[in-house]
Amino acid sequence: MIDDLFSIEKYAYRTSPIHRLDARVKLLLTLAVIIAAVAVPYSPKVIDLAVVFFLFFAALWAVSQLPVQVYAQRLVLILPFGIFLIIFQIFVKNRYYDIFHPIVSLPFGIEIYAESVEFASILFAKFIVCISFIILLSSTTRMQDLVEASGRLGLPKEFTLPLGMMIRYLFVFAEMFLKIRSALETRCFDPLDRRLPYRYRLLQIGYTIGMIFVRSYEQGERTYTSMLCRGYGNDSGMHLRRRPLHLREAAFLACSILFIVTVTIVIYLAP
Amino acid sequence: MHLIETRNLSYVYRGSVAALSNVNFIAERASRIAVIGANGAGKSTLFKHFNGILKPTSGEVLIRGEAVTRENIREIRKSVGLVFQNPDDQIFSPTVEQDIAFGPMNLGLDEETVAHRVDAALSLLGIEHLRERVPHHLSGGEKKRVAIAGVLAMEPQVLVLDEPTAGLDPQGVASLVEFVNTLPQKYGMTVIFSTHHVELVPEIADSVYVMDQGEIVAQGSVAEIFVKDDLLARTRLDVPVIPKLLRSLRDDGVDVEMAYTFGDARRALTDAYERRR
Amino acid sequence: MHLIETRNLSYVYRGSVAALSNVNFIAERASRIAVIGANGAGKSTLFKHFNGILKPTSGEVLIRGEAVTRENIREIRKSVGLVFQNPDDQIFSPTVEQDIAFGPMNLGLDEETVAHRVDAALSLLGIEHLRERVPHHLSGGEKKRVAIAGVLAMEPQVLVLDEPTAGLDPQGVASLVEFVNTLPQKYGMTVIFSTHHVELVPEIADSVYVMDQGEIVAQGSVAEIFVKDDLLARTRLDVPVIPKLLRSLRDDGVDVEMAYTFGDARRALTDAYERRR
Amino acid sequence: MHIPDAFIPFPQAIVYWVIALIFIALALRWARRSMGEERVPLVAVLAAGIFAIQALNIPIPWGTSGHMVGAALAAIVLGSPYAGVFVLTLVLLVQGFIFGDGGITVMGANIINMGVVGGFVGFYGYQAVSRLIGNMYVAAFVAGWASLFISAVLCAVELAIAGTFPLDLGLLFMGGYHAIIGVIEGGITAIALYLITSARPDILERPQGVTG
Repeated sequence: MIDDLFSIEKYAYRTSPIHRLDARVKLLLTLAVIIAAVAVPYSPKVIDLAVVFFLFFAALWAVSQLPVQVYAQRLVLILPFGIFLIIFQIFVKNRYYDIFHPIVSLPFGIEIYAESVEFASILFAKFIVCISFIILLSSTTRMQDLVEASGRLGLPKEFTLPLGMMIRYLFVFAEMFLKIRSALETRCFDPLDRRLPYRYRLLQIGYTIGMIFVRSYEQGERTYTSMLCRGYGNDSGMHLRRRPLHLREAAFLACSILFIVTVTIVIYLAP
Repeated sequence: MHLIETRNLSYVYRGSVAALSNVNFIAERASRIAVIGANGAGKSTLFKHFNGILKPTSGEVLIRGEAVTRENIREIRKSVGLVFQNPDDQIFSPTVEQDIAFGPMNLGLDEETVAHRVDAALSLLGIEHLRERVPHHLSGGEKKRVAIAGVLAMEPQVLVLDEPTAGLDPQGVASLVEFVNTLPQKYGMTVIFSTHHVELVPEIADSVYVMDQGEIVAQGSVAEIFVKDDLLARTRLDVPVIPKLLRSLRDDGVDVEMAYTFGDARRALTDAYERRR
Repeated sequence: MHLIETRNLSYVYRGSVAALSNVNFIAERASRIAVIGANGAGKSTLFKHFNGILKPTSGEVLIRGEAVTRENIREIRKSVGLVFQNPDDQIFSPTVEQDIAFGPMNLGLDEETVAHRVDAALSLLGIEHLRERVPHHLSGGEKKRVAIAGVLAMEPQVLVLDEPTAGLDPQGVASLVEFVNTLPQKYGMTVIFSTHHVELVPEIADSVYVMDQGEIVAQGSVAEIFVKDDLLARTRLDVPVIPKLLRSLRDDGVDVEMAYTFGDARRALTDAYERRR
Repeated sequence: MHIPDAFIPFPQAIVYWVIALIFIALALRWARRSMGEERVPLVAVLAAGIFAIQALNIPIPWGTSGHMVGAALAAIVLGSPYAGVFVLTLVLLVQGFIFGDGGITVMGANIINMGVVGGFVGFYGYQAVSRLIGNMYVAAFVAGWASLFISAVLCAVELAIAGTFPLDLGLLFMGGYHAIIGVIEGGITAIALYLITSARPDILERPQGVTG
């Protein structure tokens, strides 16, 4: 995941109209889509809604000028657990339907039901919309801007300060992690190398993890001390320069949210 | 009344290791003081007493004549700014601007003043262009400047730098030295720094404290300290090359004046050569 | 056939930053090579190609004439030992002994051989007394030795040290230099190290590569490199004080021979003054 | 085990968020005034460290690789279940918003499963077993194992309540898988604890009367 950290950051540093958009707008837009997609009850209508949202996403992605492969690569990394849950659906009955019609019968009495396939598709549609918008958000918004945006949107300083620190040290420790990994490789250690006894490998990994823990703990101690030197106290927080939304940004946000809400209601109420 | 004074300061670490014993240290206004000593000599521990991060096990620390108390600790941390050796210990915010604003924010200043302080610190260090940057994209030298800016934004009277040149390359060292030297002249600030990079001391300090195993073993001007070869060797320090070379030449019978900086040595040696004509 | 050779080695970092371009580097048996350059010049990146931690974006890396492949990578990592700048990145075990045994264990050696290797490495570095200690509690200089012992226990032919003197105090530097100098003489090992502590180079290297912005901008013996003031300045490095002083004196009309180490300079200057009598 | 968005209906997800927020508030209170010392910076930095720890590949006997969760380890070393809650909340926020690992609406449930269960089961499991048998490493092993296993069981239950995965199969697959993976989490928790104890014995909050 740490290697992805740097590639995600690389794309977030590009520029495009979407990249330049205030992080608050992107954050609220993403939350609106996800909440809409999740909140609509499970029914085949979800698929229509998901198609509309996905087209919206695709349009935004196009404006962001990021390669499609970037989206595809990130999607592949995120999918597995969700896909596992989704594929399973087709073999089991769920409580959202009353009658199930088997369409395929497999050995051992395993059956695939038409309704379950439909339900799996609904889950899949919602799932894809949600993660697509998250991928869009994090590929076009720098992490520090996300933290600032959440602060400007009213997330209390009790949360923005530690969140900002976590983001900062994520990169410090990512560099450390890469060095440690190189140091292990230099001395011919590979956790997945089957020539070495399993217990030995586990032991070395445990030590390495213990060491990373100690080093992060000690980093925390030193950082805390340095913060005290600069007057840290219970009322400390993150400094946020006041930054009003441009009229165009506000208008874009308002239109988008209106669009999301309208589409959701219209599709949900449609017969 | 001295700006900083320690009287018989002793500090015992984790209940057993004597980190400082009987340290008497004085810093005056607008002075430049080097504290030299090998690793583990107690330099950082001493510095952490200057703004109340550590409390003496025995003895006293007086800042402008006052002992450090719960009431004045914020005031003291404002006036004695401590810059850590590793900027990663000190830069904890996701952007440079936020980091520099942290100290002024804690002083309870209003938003406009904070913004003004940040601008002033950025421009003082010549790093306006780094404002929006994230710390992990900066070079070592740039990080060092951000760390110093974060402390200077609190407008301290004393800047205490722990091994400021550690990890910098020669150019980074040179530009840092130049910057630090402007502080006492232009702003009347006192600068205290530790180093085991002894070559630097003549360029950057007026007076020197030598520490060894938690004690101050010598104190004086650069000229006074750098004649004491045996003392420096005993405390596991190098004598800077320039005075060492000149002293050996004098020992060899060459009639040359002592010098401590590069320029002085060049002049002294040329003069000596001329005189022989 | 060279021990290490890179041919037009280029490396692009995270898909966009050119970290190395067209590097041609050669290391022979039992040689002592310094790679100098400012922070970010590409020294560490180059070193990580010597044992296959990084793979060239273009160009070749040949170790004893062979390119690095999946099949020979263990053999190459065994023969080219890399010591990291920060020992904490390299030492994870609960005791010094276990840490030094880590490399040999990973080579699949039997217990007796591992024990023998550990003893040998401990004694080579003079740290037998640290055997049972917890690495985390050691001083910087001790940790450095443990890190080197951990690599030497794999019995490499080449020892590659990234900024070996970083964070050490003068005494630590001196004793490390002394130790490293024994390796080529006694064991025929090749030592390659990076540093921006240029003063050290004459003491510890026969040949020097100068790197700047991912390129090798000069290469030659110590004497050849250290006359190129402008080059060193351009690559943001210092000229060591001794040659710099002697050259200024020669410019001032003092008839003195060039020298690079302290002893030579002392002799050259005394001679020059004698001649004037 | 990171539940993605859409697998828990919105109203239920809100309930989990409310429960999680209560624990987050308690964790924040702990971090701000436990033992007279402010721990917010320490725990925030440690969260980044746990993220790095989670990045390390750990071999699983039958071939693939897994990774640590680390909530139990944090809770054991820092001596409070809230350390686990605090650390995992920060980690899950970053994973959810930056990496898309774990959903946003369901983040409350994920915080409960990994942070709250990891912290509480890890910490109290460790305390209980330590007192019972007096060996902190065995206790850490059991606590690490149990924290992961119970997290997985809870995850299965939540999905069953959501109607997106049947309970019996969920318990069988997720419970079963994590019962085995938990052995590795427990083992590494114990080994890491051993190393931490040797490097920094002073940072460890030891239960009374327990020896290594």
